[in-house]
Amino acid sequence: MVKEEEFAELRQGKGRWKKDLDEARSKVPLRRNRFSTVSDLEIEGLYTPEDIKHLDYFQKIGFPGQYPFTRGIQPSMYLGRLWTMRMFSGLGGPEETNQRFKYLLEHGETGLSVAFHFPTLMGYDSDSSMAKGEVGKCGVAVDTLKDMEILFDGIPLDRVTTSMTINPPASILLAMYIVAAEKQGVNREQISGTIQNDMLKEFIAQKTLMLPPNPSIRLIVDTVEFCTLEVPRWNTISISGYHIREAGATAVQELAFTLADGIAYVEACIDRALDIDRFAPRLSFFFDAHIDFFEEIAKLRAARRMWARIMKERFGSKSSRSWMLRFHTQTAGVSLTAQQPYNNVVRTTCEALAAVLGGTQSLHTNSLDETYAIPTEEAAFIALRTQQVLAEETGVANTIDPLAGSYFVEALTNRIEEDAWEYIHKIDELGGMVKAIDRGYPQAEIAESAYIYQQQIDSGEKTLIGVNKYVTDHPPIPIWRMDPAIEKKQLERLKAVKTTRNNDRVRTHLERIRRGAEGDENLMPLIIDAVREYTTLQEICDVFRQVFGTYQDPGMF
Amino acid sequence: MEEREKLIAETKRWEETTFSKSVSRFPERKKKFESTSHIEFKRLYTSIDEREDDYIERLGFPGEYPFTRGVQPTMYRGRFWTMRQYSGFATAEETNKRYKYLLEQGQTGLSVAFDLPTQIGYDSDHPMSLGEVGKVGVAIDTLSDMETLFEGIPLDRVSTSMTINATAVILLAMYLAVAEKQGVKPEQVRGTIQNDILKEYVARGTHIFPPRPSMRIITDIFAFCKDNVPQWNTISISGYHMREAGSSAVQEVAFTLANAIAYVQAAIDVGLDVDDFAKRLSFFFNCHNNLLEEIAKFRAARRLWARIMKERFHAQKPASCMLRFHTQTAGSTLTLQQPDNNVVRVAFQALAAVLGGTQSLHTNSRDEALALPSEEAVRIALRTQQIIAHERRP
Amino acid sequence: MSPKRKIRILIAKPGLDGHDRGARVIARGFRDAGFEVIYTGLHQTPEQIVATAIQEDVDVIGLSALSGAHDYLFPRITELLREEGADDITVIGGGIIPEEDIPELNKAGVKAIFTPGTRIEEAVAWVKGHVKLRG
Amino acid sequence: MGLAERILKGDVRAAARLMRDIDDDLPDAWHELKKLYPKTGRAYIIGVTGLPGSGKSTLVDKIVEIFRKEGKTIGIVAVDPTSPFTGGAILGDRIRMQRHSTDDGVFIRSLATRGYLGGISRSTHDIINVMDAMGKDIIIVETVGVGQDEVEIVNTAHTSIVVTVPGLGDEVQIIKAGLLEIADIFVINKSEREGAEKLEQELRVMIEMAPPRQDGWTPPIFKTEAVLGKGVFELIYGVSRHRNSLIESKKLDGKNKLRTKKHFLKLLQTRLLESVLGRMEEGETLDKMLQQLVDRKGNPYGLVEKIMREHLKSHLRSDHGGKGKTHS
Repeated sequence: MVKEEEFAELRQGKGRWKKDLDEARSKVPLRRNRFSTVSDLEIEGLYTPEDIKHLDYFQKIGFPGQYPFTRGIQPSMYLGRLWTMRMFSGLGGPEETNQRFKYLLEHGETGLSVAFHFPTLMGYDSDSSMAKGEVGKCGVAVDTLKDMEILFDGIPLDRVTTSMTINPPASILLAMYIVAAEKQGVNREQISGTIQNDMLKEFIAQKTLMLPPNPSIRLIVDTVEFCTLEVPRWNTISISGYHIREAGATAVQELAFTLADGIAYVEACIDRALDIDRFAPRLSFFFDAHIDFFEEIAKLRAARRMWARIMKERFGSKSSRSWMLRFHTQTAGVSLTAQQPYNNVVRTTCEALAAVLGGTQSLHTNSLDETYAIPTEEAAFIALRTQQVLAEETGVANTIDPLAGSYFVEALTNRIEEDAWEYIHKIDELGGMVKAIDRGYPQAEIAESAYIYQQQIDSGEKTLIGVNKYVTDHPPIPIWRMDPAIEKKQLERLKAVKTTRNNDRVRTHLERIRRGAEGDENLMPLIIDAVREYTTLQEICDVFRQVFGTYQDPGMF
Repeated sequence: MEEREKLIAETKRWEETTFSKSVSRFPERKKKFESTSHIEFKRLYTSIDEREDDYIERLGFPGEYPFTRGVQPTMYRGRFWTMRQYSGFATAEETNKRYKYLLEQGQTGLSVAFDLPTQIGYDSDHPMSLGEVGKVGVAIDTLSDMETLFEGIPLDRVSTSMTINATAVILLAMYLAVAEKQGVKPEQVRGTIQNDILKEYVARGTHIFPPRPSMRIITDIFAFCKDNVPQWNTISISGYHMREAGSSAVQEVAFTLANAIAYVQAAIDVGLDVDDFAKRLSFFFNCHNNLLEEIAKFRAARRLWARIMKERFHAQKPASCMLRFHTQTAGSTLTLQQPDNNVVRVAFQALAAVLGGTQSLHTNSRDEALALPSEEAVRIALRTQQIIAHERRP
Repeated sequence: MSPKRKIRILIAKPGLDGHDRGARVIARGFRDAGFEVIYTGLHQTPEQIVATAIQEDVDVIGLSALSGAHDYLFPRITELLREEGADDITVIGGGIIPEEDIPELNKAGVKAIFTPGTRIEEAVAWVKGHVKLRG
Repeated sequence: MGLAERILKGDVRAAARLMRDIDDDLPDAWHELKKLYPKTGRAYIIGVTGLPGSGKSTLVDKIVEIFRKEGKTIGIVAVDPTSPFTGGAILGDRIRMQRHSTDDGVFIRSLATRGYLGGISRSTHDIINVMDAMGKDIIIVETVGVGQDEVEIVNTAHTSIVVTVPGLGDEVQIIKAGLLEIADIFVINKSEREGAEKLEQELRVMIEMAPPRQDGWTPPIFKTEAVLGKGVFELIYGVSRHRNSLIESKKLDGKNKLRTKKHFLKLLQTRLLESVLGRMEEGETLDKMLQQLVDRKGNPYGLVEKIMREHLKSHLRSDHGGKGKTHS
């Protein structure tokens, strides 16, 4: 803490330093005329106590586990429990993925994270004409409850937490998970995990699309309402900035658009007359950890502070559990290069450190081969070890929020927060996120940032080692390949399920879902009943598509 | 200060309410959290852990006493640290080839590893050298080897660091002779000899002579270089090896600075003016796994040295008070098992060195625990530095 | 070749993968290089892409795929072009495509593959250098 | 076989190619167009214009869906702007219509304005003619959609639809400023949005306040939700009411004559100017003349008269005018 009268001395000192600096740069010029973060935020050469002079410790920083949670959401943070090491994985059929899950758990992973293949993500079965060439490629194929049972075979669902990256058909996969647990003798109050279930960022960035915005939100609110009553430990939405960032957004845009999405969901739930302090504690978040180290730390700290304020001040929520922004982090896929793949280990390492110094609750570290294909076992192993070295060897988890008070980190946290509020106000002016998306506002902002970044890379203004600087050949690395037999097996299993199940009952359930969708009852119980009879994912999604219509990305530039 | 008292009270309140409520349900992972130097980490630091009224005195500004925030006013905005990969193996020809490879890959300085016979003062044909020639570094017997080693590398354009101690004076002489043959004057050459014999007695063991004559040679070098080779770092006072030998971070800094005090005293004792030679003293530290501790170590070392030079030796020039240092990531942290994990460790350590304000850096290769590094492994190690420099955008 | 000819390029995303950052950046890049870019949006079937290419009389089709399904989708598109007698249209591709898949794709008639890290200029220069304008 | 013959035989590639030649202004294209002209004049042409973001493409997509159910074949011309800085363009209107791309009864063509003003491209009318000759029953032209000066559509289409949406702020002012005279039909799309009622009222007032049209037609207002297809049936009914009114009031012939006249004069104007300029630029005389005008050593009025005299004389002497263009 610096006393007010001391700032005069500080300013004098800084003036002296600036003279030294000018003298030095007249001999050796600075590397650049302008220094900016990877998101193009301009940064100063030196930060001093003056840059955080107006920072009110109690209002803006506070204590871990207390409003505004800048220093972390738990009072003990990593002194109590380390973050969950949760490696996103899914490949081929449910058998192969089940094997990979077991491999990772054996090597110390602490939570599961399912990657589904594109047909599942989009609400198509493996035998759909839309699924041609895609089965098992980018994740695991799950068509029916049968696949879900195999996926978690031998993994006790009362003992692990599972995160599922699934959006348009999130409620169906959750239903399958609930029934798969039921068959293991685990009831729905015991299971815990997360469905991504965040359609707004799909419209904005990732474009896994099925239904128009309004029915999409209705399905989301259905799951929120249902879980609040019946699956109390389930995280109902993972409000995701990751894909927004990967699509080219800056750190500020990632933060602002994600929180604006969060606001839209909270409003939708309140419109359904749900009690904020019952559903809000189960909203979770998902951020990217990009290569610009301090910017990322500042972003994550600002995120917590902003969400706490939004929940408390904007929505008047009373429970401190509603104010906490809990989040998963994934290191930045886009920062990785196909060239010289081992460089990716270094990138991921720096990014993982930023996530942890930013106070993440769980973390996925990307594998070095991710720009080629689904990771090999060996590559996933190094990625997991990266987290373990970070947790157990570097000592950064041994005190809480160690960078608090750093002039630079605090100043940057403030700056990112201010810029993000500006975006949120703009979105409020446009009438909220759904309307802003309809106008293509966030899409256009992101497209612009992505294009500028590409130009900066192309011109060499920003560096990518091995791509636009220090370009050399590199030895090839092994790449995961899908065995073509997997697709065949998947199709055969689906066929077998369709012939052995009770098709009359399936039809009845689908009809029931149709009526439910046309009305306004909560669809979750109907979906659970349907998947229990081995109704397929697509059969349910087709009903939705018929009732609600489909959505086409407007492709704005 | 009112706010300070409030903060103390609030911290106490937090510990007694929010924290203790939580910890009773979820106990802390360990009873005690401490760094590798057994410094206990508190669970939470706030501004009450800073000393009052001490910014100017303890931190100051980059390029100014006590240099806690860095020795140059521009730091990495002006120039990145020198990326200097320690290498040398087999013959002078092969090492020369490796140097050219590294320079092509964007390395900015050279660093020579000599074989043990060269380090202990035996030629390759001596019976003591049997089985050792070219093993842990390059063999240099005569000027002819040195000429081959730097063949095609203009010595007015690169800076060269030589890890050489007992025989440093001879290798420096050879280097100057090669430069001369290239038409480069002694005042143009830049580089470092390790020349730190005290730590050889303590930790590394490549000493030849007893301490007293060793110190005499060292002060001879100080005196010669200040007049003739003004850009040469006459010594690289090294904590690296002590740390590798098992010391703590605190011990590393303390013993290194104690050795440095001995050199300065010795030079003063032979009649040199502290401000004439001190600016060419350089340091060499280790960078271990404990990220925050390492960063703190580098910053503390700069502050300590500045104070020693100013207050103990009454140096007048700011340049005499600057602790400039090379860093190498910690070889002893690397594991033979699962060698790819070493890429991760080295990345953390390199980041700590950079956040600690190093002037040059060697990053270990992932296979260093196994043998001399392969070209591919060396390249990844160098890329680690380049990614931190260019992509993280410090 | 008439000086008035403008190169028309179709940028298309076949399959279910919705990651359109690359496709959109490259579309803008080609526009800024003076091309007319037809953008079809996401989730296109090979049939849609080929029909579009024909109706729009493009010189080039640029495909983007990040899902790993390129090994099926790209060759299917070149096959359909041949069936329609439109294989004079140059097909190029980009995305997450392992080096070792490239020879197979070339054999199927995909003239060039641009893997991650390609500069916009490079792709533009390739098209300018390799696409012979008709007429 | 030439392109025209192939087109008349139903060759889609040939049609696409001719459209390209027209757009690129190749001399041979005229030759083909001459052959196709007798086969045109059958299609009914609908123009769709309106404010940016009003959902024009989605609306077109739904209109096509209904027409296709009725068994009609469709041509679509979708125009997007060319960047004045780079000369490039991104043509993205197709995105919302892609489900029709594999339908043999639908042909979609994206065009860039290439510097042409008025909301369409220089080639639009000729490309409509190709689609007409291909036998398309209905041709829909979607204009650039910047909301102003898109007047050319009136001279191109039989029925012009102006699309607007609530919530853009001063949409009524924008329409008054540039689109009022164009509209045969108004559409309030995204009518589920707040402000739709108010916008409808304002439009109604505006229509009533406007001077009565010569053809006696009062533009109706339709409310749609294009994404869900709501209101599109009614809209199409509105189009056919407009068409019937044109027929009943014998105005359709007049409209066709007007369209033909505008097209013809445009062609004539373009060719004459090109021909004159072509001659002049051979000797860099244009630059010299301009310098004379700037220096006030000549005046533009006299100069034009002089050029016209000389041009007509030489044109009468030579077989063909212009440079390298087939004008016969």
